[in-house]
Amino acid sequence: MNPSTRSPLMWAVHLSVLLLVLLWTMPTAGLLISSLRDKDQLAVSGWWTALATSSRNAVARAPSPESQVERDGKFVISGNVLEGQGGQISAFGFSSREPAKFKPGETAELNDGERLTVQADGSFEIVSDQRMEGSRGQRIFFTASTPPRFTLDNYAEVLSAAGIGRSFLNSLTVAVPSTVIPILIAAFAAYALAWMPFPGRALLLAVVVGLLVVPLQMSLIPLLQLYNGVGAFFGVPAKTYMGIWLAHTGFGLPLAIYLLRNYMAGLPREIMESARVDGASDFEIFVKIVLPLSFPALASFAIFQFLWTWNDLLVALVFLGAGDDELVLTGRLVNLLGSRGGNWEILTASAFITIIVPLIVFFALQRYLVRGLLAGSVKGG
Amino acid sequence: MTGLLLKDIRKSYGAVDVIHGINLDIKQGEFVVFVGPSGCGKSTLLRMIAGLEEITGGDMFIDGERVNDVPPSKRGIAMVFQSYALYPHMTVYDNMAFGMRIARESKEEIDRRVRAAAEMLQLTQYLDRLPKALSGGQRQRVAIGRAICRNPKVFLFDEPLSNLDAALRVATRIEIAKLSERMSDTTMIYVTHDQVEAMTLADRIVVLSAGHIEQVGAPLELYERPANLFVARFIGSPAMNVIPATITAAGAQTTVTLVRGKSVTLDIPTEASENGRKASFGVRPEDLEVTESEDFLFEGTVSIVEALGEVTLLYIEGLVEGEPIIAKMPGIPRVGRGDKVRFTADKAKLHLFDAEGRSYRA
Amino acid sequence: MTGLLLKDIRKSYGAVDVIHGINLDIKQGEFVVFVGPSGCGKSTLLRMIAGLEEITGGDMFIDGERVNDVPPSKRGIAMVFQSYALYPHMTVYDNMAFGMRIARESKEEIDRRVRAAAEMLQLTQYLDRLPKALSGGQRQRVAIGRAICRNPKVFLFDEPLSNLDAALRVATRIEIAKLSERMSDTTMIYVTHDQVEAMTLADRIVVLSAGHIEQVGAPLELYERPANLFVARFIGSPAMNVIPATITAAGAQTTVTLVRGKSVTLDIPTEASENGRKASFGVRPEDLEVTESEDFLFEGTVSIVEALGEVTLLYIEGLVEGEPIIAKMPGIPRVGRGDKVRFTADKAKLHLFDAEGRSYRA
Amino acid sequence: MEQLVAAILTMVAGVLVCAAYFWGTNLILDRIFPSKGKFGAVASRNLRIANSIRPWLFLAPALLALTLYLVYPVVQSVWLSLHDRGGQNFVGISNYQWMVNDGEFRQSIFNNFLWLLVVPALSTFFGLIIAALTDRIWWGNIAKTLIFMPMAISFVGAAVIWKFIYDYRAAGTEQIGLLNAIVVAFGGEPQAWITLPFWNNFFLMAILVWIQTGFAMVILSAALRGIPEETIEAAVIDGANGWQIFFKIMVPQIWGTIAVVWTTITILVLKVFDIVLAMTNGQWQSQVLANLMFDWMFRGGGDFGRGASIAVVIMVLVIPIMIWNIRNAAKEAGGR
Amino acid sequence: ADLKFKPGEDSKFNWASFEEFKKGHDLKGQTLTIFGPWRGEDEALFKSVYAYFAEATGVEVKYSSSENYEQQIVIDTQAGSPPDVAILPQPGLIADLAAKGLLTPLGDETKQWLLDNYAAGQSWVDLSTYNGKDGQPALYAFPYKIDVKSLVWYVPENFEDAGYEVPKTMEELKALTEQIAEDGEKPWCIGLGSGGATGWPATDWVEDLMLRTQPADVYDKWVKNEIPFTDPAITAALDEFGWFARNDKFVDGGAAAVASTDFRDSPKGLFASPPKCYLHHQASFIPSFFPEGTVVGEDADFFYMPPYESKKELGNPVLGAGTLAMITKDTPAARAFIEFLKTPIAHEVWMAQTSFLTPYKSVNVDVYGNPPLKKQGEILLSATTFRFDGSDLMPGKIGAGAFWTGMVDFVGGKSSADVAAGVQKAWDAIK
Ligand SMILES: Nc1ncnc2c1ncn2[C@@H]1O[C@H](COP(=O)(O)OP(=O)(O)OP(=O)(O)O)[C@@H](O)[C@H]1O
Ligand SMILES: Nc1ncnc2c1ncn2[C@@H]1O[C@H](COP(=O)(O)OP(=O)(O)OP(=O)(O)O)[C@@H](O)[C@H]1O
Ligand SMILES: [Mg+2]
Ligand SMILES: [Mg+2]
Repeated sequence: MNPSTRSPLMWAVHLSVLLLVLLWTMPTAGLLISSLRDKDQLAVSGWWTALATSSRNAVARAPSPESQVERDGKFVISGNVLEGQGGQISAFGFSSREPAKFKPGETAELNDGERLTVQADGSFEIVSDQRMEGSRGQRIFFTASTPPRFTLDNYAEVLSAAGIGRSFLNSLTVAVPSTVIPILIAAFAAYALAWMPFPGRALLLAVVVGLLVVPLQMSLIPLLQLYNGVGAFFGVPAKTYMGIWLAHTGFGLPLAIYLLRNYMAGLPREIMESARVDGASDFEIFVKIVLPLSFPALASFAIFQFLWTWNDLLVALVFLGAGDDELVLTGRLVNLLGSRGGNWEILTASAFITIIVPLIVFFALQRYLVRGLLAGSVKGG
Repeated sequence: MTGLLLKDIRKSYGAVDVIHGINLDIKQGEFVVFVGPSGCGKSTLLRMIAGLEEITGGDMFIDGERVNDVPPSKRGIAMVFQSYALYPHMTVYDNMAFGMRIARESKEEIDRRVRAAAEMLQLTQYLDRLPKALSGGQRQRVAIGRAICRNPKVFLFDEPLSNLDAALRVATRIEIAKLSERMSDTTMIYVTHDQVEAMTLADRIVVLSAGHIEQVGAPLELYERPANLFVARFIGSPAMNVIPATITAAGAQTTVTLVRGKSVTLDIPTEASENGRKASFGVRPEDLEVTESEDFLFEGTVSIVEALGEVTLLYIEGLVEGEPIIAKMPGIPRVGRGDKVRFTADKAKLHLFDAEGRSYRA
Repeated sequence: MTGLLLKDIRKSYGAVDVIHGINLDIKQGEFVVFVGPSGCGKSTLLRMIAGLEEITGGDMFIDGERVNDVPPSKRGIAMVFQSYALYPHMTVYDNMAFGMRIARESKEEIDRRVRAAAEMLQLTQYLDRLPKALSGGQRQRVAIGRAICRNPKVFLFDEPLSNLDAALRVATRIEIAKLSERMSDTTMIYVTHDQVEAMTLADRIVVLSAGHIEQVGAPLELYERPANLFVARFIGSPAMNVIPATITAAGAQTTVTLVRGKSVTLDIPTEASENGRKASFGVRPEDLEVTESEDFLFEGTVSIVEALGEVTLLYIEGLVEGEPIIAKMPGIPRVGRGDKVRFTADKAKLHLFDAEGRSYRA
Repeated sequence: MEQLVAAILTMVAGVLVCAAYFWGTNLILDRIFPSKGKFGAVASRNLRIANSIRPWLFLAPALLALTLYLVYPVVQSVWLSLHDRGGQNFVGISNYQWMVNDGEFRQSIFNNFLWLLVVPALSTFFGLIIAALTDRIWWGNIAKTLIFMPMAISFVGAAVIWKFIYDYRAAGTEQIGLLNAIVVAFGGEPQAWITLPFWNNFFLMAILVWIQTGFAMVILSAALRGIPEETIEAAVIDGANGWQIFFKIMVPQIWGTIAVVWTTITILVLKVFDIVLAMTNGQWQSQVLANLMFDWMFRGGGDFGRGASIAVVIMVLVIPIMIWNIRNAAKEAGGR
Repeated sequence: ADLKFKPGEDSKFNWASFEEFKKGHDLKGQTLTIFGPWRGEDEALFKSVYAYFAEATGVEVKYSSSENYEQQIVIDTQAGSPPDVAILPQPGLIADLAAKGLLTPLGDETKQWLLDNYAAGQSWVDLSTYNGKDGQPALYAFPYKIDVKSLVWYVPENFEDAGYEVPKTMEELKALTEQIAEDGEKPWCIGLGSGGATGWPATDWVEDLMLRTQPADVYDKWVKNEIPFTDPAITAALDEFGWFARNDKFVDGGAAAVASTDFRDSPKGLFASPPKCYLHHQASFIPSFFPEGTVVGEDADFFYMPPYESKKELGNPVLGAGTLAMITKDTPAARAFIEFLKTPIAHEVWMAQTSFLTPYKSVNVDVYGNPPLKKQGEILLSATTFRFDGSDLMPGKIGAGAFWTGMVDFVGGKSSADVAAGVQKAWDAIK
């Protein structure tokens, strides 16, 4: 269907997709930019301002008087308010009441006889006739236009957190089987529900759909009770990988069955019949015909199941535990946030770190959402 | 004894009755062809034999065993679907090998049989392609190859040659005939629209119409002695010319008067009670001969001349309103449009049907 | 002027070249039939004309305008797909009405045209069904109906009658012929495997083989004067008998000696330089006549007798190893298997081809 | 390294056990009721028996897991909903009586219906549009990945993201919320969006739509690609334009999948609480059932009885969807 | 294990208590699982404390935490896989666990210990006493690590620049507020935003004001709803808060911004240039949300939220919060851990670092890691009344629900009477 791609409408398509993509990535872009910003700026200016040179009011503190040097009989403290990060000073001051009283290059008389000069490039000098006292440096208020400034500190902090590698592996150990097992189980069930006649099929399907609604939180306590019971009976700890795989399998199944059954039911009947005539049993039809033809559905479900298990924290905490050895990546990152959840800069960075693996999975599996998988199979329809 | 016995087989889709009670006895090794107008239920019947369609009523026996509830894989059949039904994700080779792999044949045996079938169907160069990269006819051949590769007790073919060109069709037809000869124990059931196929392949032809059997018989029998008007018109192309007539003299020989035509006496005996009844007089286009003599059957004006090369079709208006009589002349006769022509025919090749369409000859 | 001009049209799928440079000029209102062996590229060519397949090389003009990059909807075409391509979610009625609805025809007009098409194709009682509840032939008719309902400048038919029974096929063929007559401005391009269809419908037939044109011409021309061996064998069924021969006397008349046969003198002039060359001698099965006289072309043993009713095919062995000569006899001749028969033929109907397969007559 | 090996081993073992079950049980079934190599009545009888057992073999692990992980908790919930806060004393239907009289519950029901109306419809709609549009452009996969991204971000991350959108600062000060920045740029008054009763529901819904569109997009994208190309070609020939092909040919053919996506998102909406919890925790009249349930279940020690009774209500709400699905399945079976 | 301070090295610490504890407990080979609310930095700090316990007893300690610790602890205890020791900041939640019989009483001896060793001991005992499954009150929890909430934060240099003085009484504070407003500046930064918990900072205000306008027993009754929320005593406190928060001139961003400004963002106004505000009422944890590099005590400082001159009889009440440790699974190690918490060293190790206050009288206050911490510790020790955060004591539905929502509505303009009536109604509904 190539020729239609040349139609002038294509511009409209490109534009609308662009618009939608912008709309959808705008919030995430905010997060991304925020994760690269200085944490103090996060709260005072919009993330979009970080991209442009902006004028900001800031306070710098001069080095403490200990660092003063004696020059020509005067005591001097010097430094740079911009700390070498570039920018232009447009005004400065020394009092919180009048933070922009002076122009760069002017000399301000401080209260105690000291004189402060700030140059446009941010370098300053405090000159005093007497030796300066105190342990804290002078505050210097200034208005500066600063170029965009980004830092990877947030990422560095997240990535260097202790145990992160271990947690990464834990997450993988949880997520991969928790994705594969339900797919396997659901695919068989979906095939039975789509193509094998047996009494009560429609009802069973409806029940599966209904089970989609069961709130996860409701099931945790009874399940854990059960696990503890069973675990105690067999003398194994309740919180094991097996346990969490099964839990994720159970929770993921309704959607998996529902999606897969819908897809499988849409496969051309004749293909299945022809396999049946060829002598294939249900098992063989399923494995050799239905499974390969259901790849798009399997892939799309896999994407989601992986994503959920990867991002899940609750089930992991309940069924695996929160100890150092078994903590999953999400748990590890959430713990970095501190008790009051205040460290957004960590959160923003970790959000992007956790997103990478699901995106890789998405990209990898997207290949299987192929077009024309069934082309050439039957004539008619 | 891999015979097939159909006893009052019925099929309905919801409220729609599609098959109305079919009784048929097919012997092992027989080659049976189903013909009938589009939509008369041929595919449905075939699918029921295969076990793909539930049987609404009646009993079906294969090998003397009732198979109504036997799943397809246990019936020992191979089938070519009208819609091909290829496995889209498998190459041509794998499509053909699938059944044998399921049956756990040895690798060499599979390879041998697949290659033989591919050779025969001129598919060798496409063995590595997926069905979607094939032409319509190639797909159809893969479907045939798939069935041929297996060694079933019963072959079911649903219009297997419809998308093939004439040469290939002939070739494949001959291959199928050879196959059936070689595997003389294998029963074959074959659906086709092609007269030639039906005539050349069949041991017996089953003519279906709207879900029931019109006639079963050997090819020539159907051609020469159709049981009713339907079969008469259905077998043979172009169809038999049918002209309304009235029986004027019943007896050992019957004389009928054609509409707007002359009286004709046929070698067909009728009861006296038939005298004066309406009847249908039939003559095949290829049995008509142009004549100059007065002893003609009827005359008319040529409205269309269709020259097909070896034969020429003449459409003659003037006898039955709106329905031209067709005559099939060998070669290219020197008759033009608008010419008035007289026709005669061999007496033995004339047909007569009663008002319900039943043949008087039967 | 809705003519079609194809200039060196080429198509490849990746590395596979499918169409090798087609040059063709189709005039407005012309009825052109594409024939050719399965997989030779007919559907592909049709799809390129429709704009569904990108053109790899060459130019295509409709109405004098280059349309290589014109989307299908702007080309003013209607198409019957080989695989039907019905809209599975629409009833038969809606399938047929879709195009007109898109074109914003009035409700009454749509209804009138759909019903007319349905009537003509005997689909009236299925108008409310979905495609999946139709038989193969019914689906095909819906596909035809869908194309017919619209009023395009160019009709493209890809084997539209392959799944229809003989009677319906004839009826539909005639309807298509009428359609083409009625819409004399509409160009029709038609792919078929059926000789009869090709011969009866076509103004011109295009014979394709492996992606290139073998011959273009009026039906009888192709039948009587095939340009080469391919066309000769392809047109006509059963195919022309071809017998290896050696030219023994070139000139205004040519004498050839057949393998294991006699010398024959044909009314075909050849250059003197051809003397002694290998050639192929051709004679159509239907041109063969049984003779008792000594002036026969060749003789052989009947190996198979295929009685088709109106005609009978005789397979004669003994001339070319493994390739029987076929003779087509009208009616049911009294010849049996194993009989030794002599054949002769009208001199004017003999064909001679050179070693490359080109006809000497051209 | 050791952990890695152990992880891989456990993974492989887990998956293999599962695969072995299906393979093994099928083998056993075929052994007990052999049909291959047998003929006649025995074979067909065996096959018939095997075929009536096989669906249950295929379904067994799923049914087991579903019963254990979902049905059993449902029963438990119903049982709990008839008991007091500690789950010990039977109190009859008094939890339900309390519920219908609770203003917050009624508020939640109202809000939930709003959510049900808006979110599934919009997510499915956008998902469908995006799936269809991105299919036709060369950078479609990139576009899809970008639109899929919100799905991959955790709810906590999403909450932060949207904080940067909805944040409110007093008029006259610099806005760090994008929405307010835009409003201000156009000369409007900044608003504390998520505190506006009623409307805040929609701002919260926007978040879920933003997330769930990715889901709808992926599933529908797979479905769209399953549409037989030829039907589209036929429509192109019939003169249909992009819109018409989309709405009249493509959408009807994937209607089943659209319904599935819609159903799934609807059910998800019934369960949604992370967003509400993180953004408003039900304040400013934005409470929804799931969050209310969560509140009663776990906040400050919790009241299991009431929490469970709300859960039961959530589950009851899904019954119409179940009935609708039974109908669909029946219709489908009839059509085949 | 790595011990932060080598035993016996720094004489400020009470190493004797450590050695003594070590002698009394040998539990080698046992493990102790602790579930607590601390994550991130706090977790590291707590680890440094239990390292001493591990060192002393040989117990292997496994600490875990969760973002949703409320949910997690309910699930774990209900499902029968509790940790050995749980440490929680929510008395309401603890009361519930106790009522369900999921906690082990700590016994009279511990009760006596609290009375003897904690400043305002009775307050702590009251706080830690809950009704068990049998309906009998018993001591179920051990308070450990306290936050002081009655603090007002400011930037001394800004005060200097503007010439403001730290107020000693509530009257002075209000006067200062008015003066700053007159100077054309905004005195207060108030932010109630906290995602789903929005509103809680306002409850701290109200509680602080309650303690400064009413006797402690009124506060206690209020918390137990023995006097209705609509009582004039309470609406008065609400209105008092309204005086600060509902005046556009008094708060940065105006009253409208109060409800939506995030509590984590709001202190940043103190440090803006020019300052957006001069005062900020918040608990002792807030410095972690100050701009990076802010040195408490120099760049920013705090003063005790002063009492009313006119209500001298109420003394110096202190509002606080904190975490309580309890035994969720009775093991020797769990018991030992509670014993460990009774040793001064268990407090001093954390005190010597950051963000830890204790009412333990016999710890050496010189150990406090920095002057501000010490100052807060002194506020705590010199408290005449200590009251735990009231909203934490109320049932979850109120203290973490209706009260919060009510406060948001209140700053949004709803009258105190209406707000109080609303909260009371919600309270009635759960009785
Ligand atoms: N996608 C593809 N990739 C490679 N080859 C292809 C592809 N599609 C078709 N072909 C090949 O192109 C050739 C022409 O195909 P086309 O469908 O045009 O044949 P056709 O003449 O219509 O045959 P038929 O009569 O069997 O329908 C065939 O040999 C086919 O195998
Ligand atoms: N699912 C269905 N519901 C209702 N009627 C159906 C269904 N499937 C097929 N039919 C009808 O049953 C009849 C028989 O169909 P069948 O496919 O057997 O015809 P056929 O003889 O194979 O025709 P053709 O030669 O056209 O393939 C047709 O009239 C068709 O419309
Ligand atoms: Mg059929
Ligand atoms: Mg084709």
